[in-house]
Amino acid sequence: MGGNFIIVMNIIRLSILIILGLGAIWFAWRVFMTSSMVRSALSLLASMAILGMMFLVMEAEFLGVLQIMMMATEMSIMAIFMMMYMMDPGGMGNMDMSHQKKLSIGTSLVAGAMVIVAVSFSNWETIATEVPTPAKQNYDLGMELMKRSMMIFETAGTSILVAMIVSTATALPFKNKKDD
Amino acid sequence: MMWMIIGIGCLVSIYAIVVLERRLVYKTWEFGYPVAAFASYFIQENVKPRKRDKTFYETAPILFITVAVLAIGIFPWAESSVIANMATGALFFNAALAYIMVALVMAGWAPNAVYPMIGGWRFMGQLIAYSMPIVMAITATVMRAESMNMMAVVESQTGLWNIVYQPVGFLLFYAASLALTFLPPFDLPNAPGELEGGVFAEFTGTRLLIFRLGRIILIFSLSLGITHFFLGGWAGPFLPGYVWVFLKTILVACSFFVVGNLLPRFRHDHTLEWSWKLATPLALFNILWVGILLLL
Amino acid sequence: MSALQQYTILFGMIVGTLGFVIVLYLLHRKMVKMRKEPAKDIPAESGRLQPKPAWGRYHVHYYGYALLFLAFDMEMAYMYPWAVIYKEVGITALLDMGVFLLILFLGLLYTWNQGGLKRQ
Amino acid sequence: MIELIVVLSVGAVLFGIGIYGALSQTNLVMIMMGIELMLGAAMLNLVAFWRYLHPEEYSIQMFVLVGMTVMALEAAVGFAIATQRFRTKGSVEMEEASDLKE
Repeated sequence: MGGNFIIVMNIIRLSILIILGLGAIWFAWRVFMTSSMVRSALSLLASMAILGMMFLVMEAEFLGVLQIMMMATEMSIMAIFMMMYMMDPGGMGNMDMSHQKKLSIGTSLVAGAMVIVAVSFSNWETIATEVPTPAKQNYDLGMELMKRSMMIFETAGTSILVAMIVSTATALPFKNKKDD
Repeated sequence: MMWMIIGIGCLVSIYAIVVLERRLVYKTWEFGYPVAAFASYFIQENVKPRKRDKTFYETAPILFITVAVLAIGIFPWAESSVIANMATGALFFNAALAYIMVALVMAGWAPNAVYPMIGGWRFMGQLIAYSMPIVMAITATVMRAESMNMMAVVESQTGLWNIVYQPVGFLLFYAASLALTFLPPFDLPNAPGELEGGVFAEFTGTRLLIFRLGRIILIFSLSLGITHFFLGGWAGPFLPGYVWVFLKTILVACSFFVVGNLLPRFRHDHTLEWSWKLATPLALFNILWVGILLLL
Repeated sequence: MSALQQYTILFGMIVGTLGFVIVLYLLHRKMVKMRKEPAKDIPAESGRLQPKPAWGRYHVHYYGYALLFLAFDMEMAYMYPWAVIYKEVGITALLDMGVFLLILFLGLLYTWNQGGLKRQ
Repeated sequence: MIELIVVLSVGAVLFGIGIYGALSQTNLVMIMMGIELMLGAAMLNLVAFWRYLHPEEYSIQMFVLVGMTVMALEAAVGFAIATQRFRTKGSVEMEEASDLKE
């Protein structure tokens, strides 16, 4: 009875993964197929949130919830920047905003097909069936952060600082000393 | 049996919050007001604006109410009854509430009208303001509990509630939740009297009903959040745990309305300035404070 | 309860809310008839007609904050796992996170100094 | 085994769509959307490798965190560049940006 139950659970999980994956692909495709800017930003958000749900199905709880949360703010900020710079953000005029179509379709097809072929013909040795519980994952990730990956963590801090300084210095208008 | 009591308790406290809002904001006792308001929105016609974005127009109210309900799901009601005992509960609460902003931006964009759009982008600015304080305040409570699980957060407060342990964090979380539920003094996204209702201006009938209901549930879940993160959750003498949870939640919701009536409205750029120049350094200070207290 | 069961319960809550909304919409459609009147569906604009669609370019005055927020936001990805183990690791963790937050705070100070923290 | 292959294939298709977007769009912000899609696909693959091959290796989860950071930072710097180009040229179309070559 136990064996049957596990097999049924596996089939259900596989089908959920397939459905979520198809959803992510559909929304990712919609991003470039619409001329309304807020629509394409929010389609990207939907695609990324579905990726987060796939992380949850794969039992990486912290990463999944974090992905779902981060992308909400990031993609909405993307939407406001689109609003600021586009000629026609509502897509009322149905402008075509693409170029070098053949080249890009060809490249993407070749790249995707190569990866899929590589994935399906490589030899994945042993597949893990059990993963640590989410609470243990949080604990171990924290330990990893403090012990082995500490330099990575601090480097991430400095790169965030660099990005802040670069974006501030680039984006803001020049400060006029006389106005102060 | 237990779950029946909790479900009825939720409905009763949501009803009580609406009645008390009537009392505290408009100074009248109207015990039938929630039913009357529900019926009056329900029999309204659904007038839809002319050139709308159909998908967003339908999605926005549903997304709004869904995430407000989801945020309730992770909170414990008594020692052992919790709907979903997630190990990442505190972060999940945050993640669900980030989608309130997405729903409002959608609602602002969809009707192709000027007032809702300005309201939506304003709420986006408000998110940039309240997000950092709320996250850092939650982090400080997580530090004390050594776990992101809500049960652990509540259990860590036996003896000393977090409101005493980290008062700065409580103040920041309180102000941020006022901004998140866009109650006054942070009610710029739907600014009655300035933007004609802002993001809700073009929604009528059942969709507006869903928005109003979602807003009440949002206030309820935020009060529940304050109760669990800072006021000790189910802890309290004599009465059973869930009674304390509901009592504290209703009290916190009432204090929202009282505080909102006392303060003048903030302009959205002032909210941003105060948040980044004062609240974010204070939140960092709060984390340092908790860190030093924990090591002593 | 395992983690996957909890996600199932949360998903059930989503489905329940959706069901409630859909039932409400269906009841409304059955019970309330919409009367046809000309120009009922024009967006509200304080009595004047809209000259052009609202979906145009819009200057968001807080973009300085938005840029800062995008980068500053990432700090919490590292902060939550750190907070979980903070008490156990002790003073090392305090110093590590202190350095990290100090670095980020420098960025905030720089933006403040350059005038990013105001309405553009 | 089959779950791993399904997830990796989803990642591959997303990567392909990302390449298509990054190459074919003329607008800077849209190009960044393509890049974000590619990074998202990479993160999906990393999580799949963690789940099905090495559940005990937490450096993979660390890698995903770094990937998310890269995504946010790329967005911030990209928007800053877009703001500057919009201020000086009045548009963010990349076909008009050939003056950057000189």
